[in-house]
Amino acid sequence: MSILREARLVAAKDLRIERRSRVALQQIVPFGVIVLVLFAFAIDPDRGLLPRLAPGLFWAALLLASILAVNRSFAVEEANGARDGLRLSGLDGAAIFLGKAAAIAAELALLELVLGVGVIVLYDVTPRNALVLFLTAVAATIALAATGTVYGIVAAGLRVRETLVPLLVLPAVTPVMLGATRAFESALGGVPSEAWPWVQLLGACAVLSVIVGVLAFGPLLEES
Amino acid sequence: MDHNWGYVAAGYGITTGALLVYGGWLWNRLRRAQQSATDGD
Amino acid sequence: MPVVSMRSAVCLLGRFPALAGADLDVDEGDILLLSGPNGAGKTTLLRCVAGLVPLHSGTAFVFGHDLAFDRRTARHELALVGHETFCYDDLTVRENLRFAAAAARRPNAAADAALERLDLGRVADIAHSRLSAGQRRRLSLAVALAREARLLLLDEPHAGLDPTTRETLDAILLGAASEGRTVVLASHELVYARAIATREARVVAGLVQGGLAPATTKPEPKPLEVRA
Amino acid sequence: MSRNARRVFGGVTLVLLAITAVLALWVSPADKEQGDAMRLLYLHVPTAWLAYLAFFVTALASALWLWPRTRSTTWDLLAGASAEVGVLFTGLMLMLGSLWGRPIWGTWWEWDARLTTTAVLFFLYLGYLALRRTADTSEQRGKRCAIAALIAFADVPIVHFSVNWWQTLHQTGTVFNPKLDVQIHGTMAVTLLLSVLSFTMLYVCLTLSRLRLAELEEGREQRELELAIAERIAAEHPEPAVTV
Repeated sequence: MSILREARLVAAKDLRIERRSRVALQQIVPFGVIVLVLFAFAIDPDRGLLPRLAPGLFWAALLLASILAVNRSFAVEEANGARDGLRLSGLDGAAIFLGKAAAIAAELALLELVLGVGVIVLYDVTPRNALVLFLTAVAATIALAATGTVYGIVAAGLRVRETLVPLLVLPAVTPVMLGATRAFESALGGVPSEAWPWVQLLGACAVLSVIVGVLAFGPLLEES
Repeated sequence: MDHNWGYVAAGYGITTGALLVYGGWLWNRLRRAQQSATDGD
Repeated sequence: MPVVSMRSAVCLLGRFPALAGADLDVDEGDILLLSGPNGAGKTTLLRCVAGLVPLHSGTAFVFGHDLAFDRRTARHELALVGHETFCYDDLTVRENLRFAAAAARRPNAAADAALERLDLGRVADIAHSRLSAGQRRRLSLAVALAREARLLLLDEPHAGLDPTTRETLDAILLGAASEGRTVVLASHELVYARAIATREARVVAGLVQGGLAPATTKPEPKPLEVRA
Repeated sequence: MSRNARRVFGGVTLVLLAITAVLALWVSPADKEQGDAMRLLYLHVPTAWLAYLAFFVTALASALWLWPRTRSTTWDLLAGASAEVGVLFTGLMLMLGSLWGRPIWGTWWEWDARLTTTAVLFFLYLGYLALRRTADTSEQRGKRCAIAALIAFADVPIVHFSVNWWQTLHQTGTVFNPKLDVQIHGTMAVTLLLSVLSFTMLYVCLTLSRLRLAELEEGREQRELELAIAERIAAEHPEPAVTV
C-alpha cells in the first residue's frame, strides 16, 4: 500500500535526522533522566516512598520528555522551509502523520528503556509482570506519539509553537497518564488483573488518537 | 451546625465580581466597536 | 487546456494583500518570465500556483484543478524552486535529493542524475547545513529536477549563479519546454531571463500586466468552473 | 435578535438573577447537615452545567464550520465566543467547588471525578483560547481551531471516564460525595431550578454579546482589507487600471 510506503519514507527520514543530529540521544534522554533524579531530590528517598511512587514519576518524566520530542520533530520541519517542501512533495497527509508519529514513538521507546533502567536503579523497583508492563508501554507510547504529532501540526508555523504545544498536549493526555500509571502500579504491586482495564483504556486511546491523526493531519498541514 | 457564612460570602462575591468585570469589559468593547462601525460608514 | 488559469486572484500574507486581483494564463510549453519590482507579488504568485498560499478570492486552476477546493492534487505535477532549499540540515545532499525523488515516486536514479547534472557530485555526501549559498541554489534546482515535474516554478533562479550553472539552468529550462513542460520564472536578471523566455508578464502591486496570452485577450467565456 | 429583543432579554435575565440571589441567600433555608455552605450549591450547579453547555456549543459550532455546506465565519466566531464564556464559568465552578469543599469535605480540593474532569477541561480550553489568539486572519484560524475544539470535546468523556474509574477502583468509601444525595427541600428545588435558568440566560446574553463583538471586529478587518487591496492597486496605477 502506498500510504505505508510513504509513511516508512517519512519515518526513515526523521529517524535518520535524529541519528545524525543526536538531539534525542544527547538531549532528550538525559533530560528524562535528570527529571527522575530531581524527583528523587524532591521526595525524601529514605522513607521508602520512591518505589511506591515510581510508576507515576516514570510516566511524568516520560511525558515531559515527550513534549521535547514532539517539538524537535516539528522544529526539523521549520528550517529551510522544509514544511513547505513536505507539502509540495505530494506525500499523503495521513502517511506523513503515520511516519512522524512512528519516529516519535521509536524515540519514546528508547527513552522508556533508559528511564526503566533508571527507575530500577535509582528508585529500587523490581520489575514484575513483564507482559503487562510491555503492553502498557506500547499502547501508551502510541497514544502519546499520535496525540503529540496532531498537536505538533496544530501549532506548526506559529510564533508561539514551543510554548503552545505543552499547553495543548498535557491536558489532552491526562487519561493516558492516568491509565499508564495505574497499570504500572498494579503490575509492580503484584495485582496484574487490576491492570487489564487500564491497558484496554490505553489501547482505546491509542486507536482513537491514531484515527484522529490520520483524518486531521492532512488538512492541518495544508493550513499551517 | 456550622454556618460558614464566610465561604458563602466569598463564593457569591467572587462570582458576582468576575461576572461584572467580564460583562463590563464586554460592554465597553462592544460600545467602542459599534461606534467605530457607525463612524466608518 | 491552459496549465495555469487565474482570474482576479487575491492572496493574503497575514493581512497584506500580496496579490490584489491577478489574472494569468500559462500554456503548455511556455517559458513565462514574471518581471517587476521587489514586493510586487511575484513570489506570492508562484506560491499561490504551487498551492502553498490559499486564495482569498478569485479563481485559479492549475492543470484543471480548482485551487479554491483542491490545492493538493496539482502538486504531484509541479516543482517549485524558492528562496529556500526545502531541505533538511542534518541530511546530506544525496539523502535530501533521494527523499524528494522518492516522495514524488521517482527512482533514486532520478536523484543521482539531477545531482550530476548540477555538478553536486563532489558535495553529495556533505550535510546540507555545510553547503555554501551557491551550492544551495544548485541543490534547489536539483530537487526540482529530480521530481521530473510538468510545471516548473522558479523564484529568482538566476540569483547567485556562476556562468556555468547559469548555462546549465538555461539548458534545463529550454529542454523542459521543448519536451512540452511548462516553465514560469520570476527574475530580476532580465538579460538572462529574456534570452530564454517565450513570454513576459509584468507583476506590479499585486496585479499582472500582460498575464493573459495574446490569443485570449479578446473577451472570452469565463473558464469552466466545476465546483465540487 | 433585534436590538429591542436583546434589551428585553438582558433585562429579564438581570431581574431573574436578582430574584435568584434573594431566594438563594435569604428565602431558602439552611441545610440540616451542611448549614449555610449549602447556598454555594445554587451557584456551583449552574456554573458546572454551563461549562459543559458552553463547550458543547463550541464543539457543535466547530463541526458546523468544518462541514462544507454550513461553513460560515459566524460558526467560527461563535465557537470562540462560547469557549471564552465557558472558560469563565469553568473557572468560577472550580473556585466555588473549592470554597464549598473546604467546609464540607475539610479540604480545598478533593480528587473527585467531577472536579478533576472540570479542571482538565479548564486547561484544555485555555489551550484552545491561546490557539485562537495566534492567527492573523479568520481563514488561518478556522481549520486548526475547529479541529482542536473537536478533539478537546471528544477528550472530555474519556477524561471523565478514566478519572471516575480511578476513583471507584482506588478510593471507594474515602470520598464523601454528598452532592446530590441531600434531601432537597421544596424551596431549595425551586431556587436551584431558577438559578440554572437565570444563569443559562446569562450565558446566552454573554455569548451573543461576545459573538457580536467578534463580528464587528471581523467586519472592521474585512473593510480594512478591502481598503488595503484598493490602496495597493491605486498606489501603482494613478489611472484606473485597464483590466483585460
